[in-house]
Amino acid sequence: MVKRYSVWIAAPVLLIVLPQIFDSGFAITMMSEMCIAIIFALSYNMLLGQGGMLSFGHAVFYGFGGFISIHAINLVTDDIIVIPLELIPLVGGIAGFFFAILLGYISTKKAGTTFALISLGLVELVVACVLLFPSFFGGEEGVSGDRMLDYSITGIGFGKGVEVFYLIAFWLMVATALMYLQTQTPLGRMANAVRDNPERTPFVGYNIHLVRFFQFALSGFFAGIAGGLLAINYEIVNSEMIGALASGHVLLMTYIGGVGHFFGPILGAVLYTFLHLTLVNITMAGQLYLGVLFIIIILWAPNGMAGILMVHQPVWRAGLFKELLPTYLMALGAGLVTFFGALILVEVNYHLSLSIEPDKPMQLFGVEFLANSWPPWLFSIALMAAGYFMLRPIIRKIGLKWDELTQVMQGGK
Amino acid sequence: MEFYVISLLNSLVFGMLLFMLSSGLTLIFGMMGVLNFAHASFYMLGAYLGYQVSVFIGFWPALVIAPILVGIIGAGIERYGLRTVHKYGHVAELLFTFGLAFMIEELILLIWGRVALNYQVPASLDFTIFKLFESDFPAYRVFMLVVSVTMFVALYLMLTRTRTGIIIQAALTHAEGVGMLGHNVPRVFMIVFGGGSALAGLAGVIGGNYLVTSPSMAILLGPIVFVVIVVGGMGSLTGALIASLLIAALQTFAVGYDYSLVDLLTLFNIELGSEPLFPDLWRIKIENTGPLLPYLLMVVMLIFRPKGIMGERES
Amino acid sequence: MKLKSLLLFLVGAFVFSIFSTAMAASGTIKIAYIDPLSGGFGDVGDAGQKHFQFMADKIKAEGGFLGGMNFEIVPFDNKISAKESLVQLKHAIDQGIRFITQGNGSSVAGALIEAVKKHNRRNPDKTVLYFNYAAVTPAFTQSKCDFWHFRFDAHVDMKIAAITDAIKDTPSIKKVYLLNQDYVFGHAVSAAAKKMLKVKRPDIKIVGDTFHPILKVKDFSPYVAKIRKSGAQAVITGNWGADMSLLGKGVNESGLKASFYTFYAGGLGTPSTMGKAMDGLRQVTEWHDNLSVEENRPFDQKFRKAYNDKFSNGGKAPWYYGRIRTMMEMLVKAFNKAGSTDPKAVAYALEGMEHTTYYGKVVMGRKDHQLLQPLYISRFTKTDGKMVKYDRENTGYGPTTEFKTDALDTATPSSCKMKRP
Amino acid sequence: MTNKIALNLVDVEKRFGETEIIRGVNLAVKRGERHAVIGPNGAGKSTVFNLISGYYPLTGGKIELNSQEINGLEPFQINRLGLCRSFQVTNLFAKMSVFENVRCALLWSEGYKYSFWHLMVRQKKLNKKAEEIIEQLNMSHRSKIPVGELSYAEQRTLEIGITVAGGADVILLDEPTAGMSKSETEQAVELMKFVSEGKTLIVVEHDMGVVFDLADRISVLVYGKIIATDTPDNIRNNKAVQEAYLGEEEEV
Repeated sequence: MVKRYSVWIAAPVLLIVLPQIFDSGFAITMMSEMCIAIIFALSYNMLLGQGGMLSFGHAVFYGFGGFISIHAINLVTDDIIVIPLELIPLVGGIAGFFFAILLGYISTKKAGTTFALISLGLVELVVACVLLFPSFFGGEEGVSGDRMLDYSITGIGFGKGVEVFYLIAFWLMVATALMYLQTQTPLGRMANAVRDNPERTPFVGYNIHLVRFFQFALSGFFAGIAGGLLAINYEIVNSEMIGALASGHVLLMTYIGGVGHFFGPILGAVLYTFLHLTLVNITMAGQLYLGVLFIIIILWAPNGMAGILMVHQPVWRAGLFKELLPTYLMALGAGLVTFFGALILVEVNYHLSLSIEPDKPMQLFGVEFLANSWPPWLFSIALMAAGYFMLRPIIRKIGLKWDELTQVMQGGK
Repeated sequence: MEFYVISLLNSLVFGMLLFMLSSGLTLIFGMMGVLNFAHASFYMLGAYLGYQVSVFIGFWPALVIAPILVGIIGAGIERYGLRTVHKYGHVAELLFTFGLAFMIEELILLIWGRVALNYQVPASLDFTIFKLFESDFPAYRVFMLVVSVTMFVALYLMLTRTRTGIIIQAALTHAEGVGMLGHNVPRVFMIVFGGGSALAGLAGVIGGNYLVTSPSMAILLGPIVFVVIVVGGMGSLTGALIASLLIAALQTFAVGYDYSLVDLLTLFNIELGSEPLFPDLWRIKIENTGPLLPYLLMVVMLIFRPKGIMGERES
Repeated sequence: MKLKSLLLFLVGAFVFSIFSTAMAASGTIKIAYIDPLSGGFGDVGDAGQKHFQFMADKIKAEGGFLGGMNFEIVPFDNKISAKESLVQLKHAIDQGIRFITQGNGSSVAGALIEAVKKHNRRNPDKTVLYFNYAAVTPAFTQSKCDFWHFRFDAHVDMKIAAITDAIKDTPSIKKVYLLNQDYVFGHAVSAAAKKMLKVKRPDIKIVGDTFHPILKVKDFSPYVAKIRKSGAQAVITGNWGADMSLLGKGVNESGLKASFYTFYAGGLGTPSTMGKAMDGLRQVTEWHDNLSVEENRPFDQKFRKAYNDKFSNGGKAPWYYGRIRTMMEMLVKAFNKAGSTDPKAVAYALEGMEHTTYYGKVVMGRKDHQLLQPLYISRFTKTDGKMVKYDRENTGYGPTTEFKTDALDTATPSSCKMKRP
Repeated sequence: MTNKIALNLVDVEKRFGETEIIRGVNLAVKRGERHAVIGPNGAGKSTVFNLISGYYPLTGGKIELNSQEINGLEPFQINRLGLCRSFQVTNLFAKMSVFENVRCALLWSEGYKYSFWHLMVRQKKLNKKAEEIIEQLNMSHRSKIPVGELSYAEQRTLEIGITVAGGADVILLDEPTAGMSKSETEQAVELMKFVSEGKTLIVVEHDMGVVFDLADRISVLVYGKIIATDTPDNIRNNKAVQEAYLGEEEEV
């Protein structure tokens, strides 16, 4: 019993402690963005992972949640309505829910590629509307507001980033708990059923269109909450939040995290946001690394990071993980050698073609060298070759070890 | 009158360029069920390779070499990438091409840099072929038309007269059956994917200098190609042709109409108050809806006729 | 399983904190350059960074300011996204950076003005000053003006004032066509042009006022056909990037003879994609390649050459932002005048500052923080080795001045009501 | 009279493009009857099931369930009117456990609709009922296992279980014993007898042993038409049936 609820106790403690340890403005911003991304990715996984609906337009509901929230904030500032800031995310959620109902009924009639294409078309339409309706969307500049409202339940001013982080963290816990519970309800289960077997579901009495539609609407609700939180965090909402790019980001993070498990998108959102925000200031090749990570996941780990972890669950339970560990460590070592080889090659190339002064020496891990000299090239190719030749037998060995363990575990039954 | 004739000609040129792009995509979708998000990236690759080859040995060899290179790259990606994810289903395949589009753009940035290329129309085609009313009609547009029509005819002949073509046609309608007849389906897939990529590459070579060759060209043209194949009917070449021309015409001609809802109301002698509800809605002119129309068409089509104009089956 | 994600997070946060705690070296003033360095606008941001870097190096070589201090340009990639810019702003503030500069995208500039304003109000001990070198929405120094924001580029109304002054002096122009991108900036160009033409040349007819979707049009020939149909002798357009290139190509192909008054025909990367379509286009800028020839300023020619040798990638991306030079020179003066590196003191020093450039006097508006500087309308023609000595981006076409407005003449009435700390 | 008929097909036709698959089928199944549909391969047996269950739209004719016309209704609507079906090819929710499969099949009939406010673990009655059904299927020990890992016969058994779980009173089973061994078939027949107690059962089956053991009446479908409907004994002796069907079967 304690074990079952331990995650739900540990997570809030962690959320309270973290900003006390990492208290720089950027760290707070990053953690806030991570929490928002988690809600957004989990809401996306209600579609992709649980409902089998691949959407390219989920940011529409996120964006509408954001726009309505920022308008609500401005209305409160102008003393037209009274909503405490703590409840603004709920406004965003209701907005997301409303637009999901509006757009969802027609788009959930079909699943699969048709659904994906409709979502793609809708997002383009909404983006086109952003520029056509500047009085709502604020045109290119977007709509900004001031989150320091006169109304607050808690009496917190929300001027400081860390105060906003705690608000976001609170909503993160609420939204995550609700979304988790939703998977345990009849609708959540039937969404799984529709995903697994849309052919059979009508013959147990369910209208698959409506199952998808309700799932879609709820997912829009949570995306709207995330959007409302984003509006509070940045105090500005503009077209980039509603567009195809934002939808693409949430797809990437969810898939990298793993669509097959509830906690997958959490891993994905944390890792992706971290990489997305930090790589950009470390390397010019950030986009490339993210793209490679995505492709590697698709090619070799279709269930994402969560999938990789869960494959090991039975081994871990059987107490056999230590059998795998040595080979894994070897693979990690060889993998790192290959990775560093590739990394040097990529960085050298980026430096040569995209840095502002390619002829100047570049720095990598504290070592300074000239990109257009031969040693880094030779070194990187040597590393990659060495890594490759080390990896091949190790991967074979891992395969053999797995076969062995599977037999042991089945024998044990 | 002048406006209509010129617009008609121009929409024909642009429509055929669109068709060149979408024909490959629709064939790939029809055969393999893969919605290739990276298709416009092959178009971009074609433009860049076309530029590079034409810098070395001139435009005319580039016209042949660049599409072949793109085709080989495409076939390689099918063989070593797409085939691996095939077993995980269409969603994984689609996401793979999604990631691929991302990677191709990064690689192009890496090789050719961020700045748009100075890729110009070759001197031998850079003249005015005829005068239409007062406007000059550039020879290059005629050339583009010739290339795209030639390509259409060649593709048509290939599909109806050659063995591979007939297998492809059969696979378009009865994907499962072809494998049973003992054909090497993976190889056919590779040929189709490579061929489709090559067509996109060709569109890039002749479209890159006519339009702009820059790292964002794929993103700018990508979504519209999807519209074409959806509206035309996935897997249908004729549908893609009709839809390409239709969408090009739609976008070209919408420019000519600067009426808004206010004008419509004025027609009925209704005057709008000074502060109407939804102030933006009333001022939108037809000409501004140009980019919106294709997507509207696509969504409406998907909802009411998912088969598209000429499609044989739903996606 | 959750534990694993937390571990990952902690490791990540640790790595990050190492990066972020790199302290500023004493004796340098860091300027955060927040602009796109990747993605579709990466080329423009990249060129801007090189301009700033070049000026920082030059200032260092000349002995710096405040007794040997120097500028260090710290690039932050914002992917031309407002949201990412705000994250990068936080990042910059964490690193102790108190001065930021940005130019591309009104959406980004608007977000930064707001964010800097709020930050300074909430953290009066850590104020930040923002120098805008290229975002031209008039409101930024009018209704939305702010003490912490300085603009070194002429805004839309000022550029249109210059263009309409030039048109005023050209009696052959009777019909004008306005073609702009359908978003805030395009609408501002159109509105300003209509308003000013009405005052300056009431006889001119606006025969078209078209907005086209931004960055979506692949073929401008229908628009060109429309312009031809209207019989306009002059076209005013604020188009930039691909929208400018494609428009130029369309005009060139169809042989349309109207005069094109543009904002950005010479904009970074645009000429190289237009090639010979550059011929005859006009631009309004504060500096252009052949100004030094026309005004006989050999030092400026040397400056241009020094930059191009170092950064232009074989002439493909030559010096463009004359105002970045003005801005950096003025900053040196402002730091010296303030005698401190406190943003507030620097801001007060900048207000109302006069400065003499190679091409006349410039003044930083005391009330609205808008720089007044001379504006030139120049026309692109084939280089002839004499007055048209330098071309733009290796196209073989270079600008020659047709019309000049003095700094003070560019001033437009401002509705700015600034609150000063 | 009519209220004794559970399922009534009148002149039912189905064309796919030019091809006519079902050419005017008339069939009346009495309430409480166990009815088998037999016929050679390609006769259209599965198509008839697909038409009845609303999977395909009709080209002509009508279908009545308990005197109510059901052609044109969606499958889920027909299911809610009390008709359920199984599939020829095993068609389960592959990623879920046996227990989850049965529970999903129960949800609608237990009145949960699209609820997202009931937690499944708390629904004692629902869970108990699911366990009971699994016990009837003799699969209690396999309850937690994902159905993808079950043996073929177990999957077929579960297929029947899911079909009847919702409590429909007209049950359509499409080749329930296909691919089973002899002993497995016997068990399946016992199960079918048990679950169809007091209900109407219509079954498509190739195994004549099963058919003659189970059915009260048999219809013979040949090339999209029913050539005979009668008791097992009469069918066995029917000349036309022997010629058209049994004869051919022997040849095969």
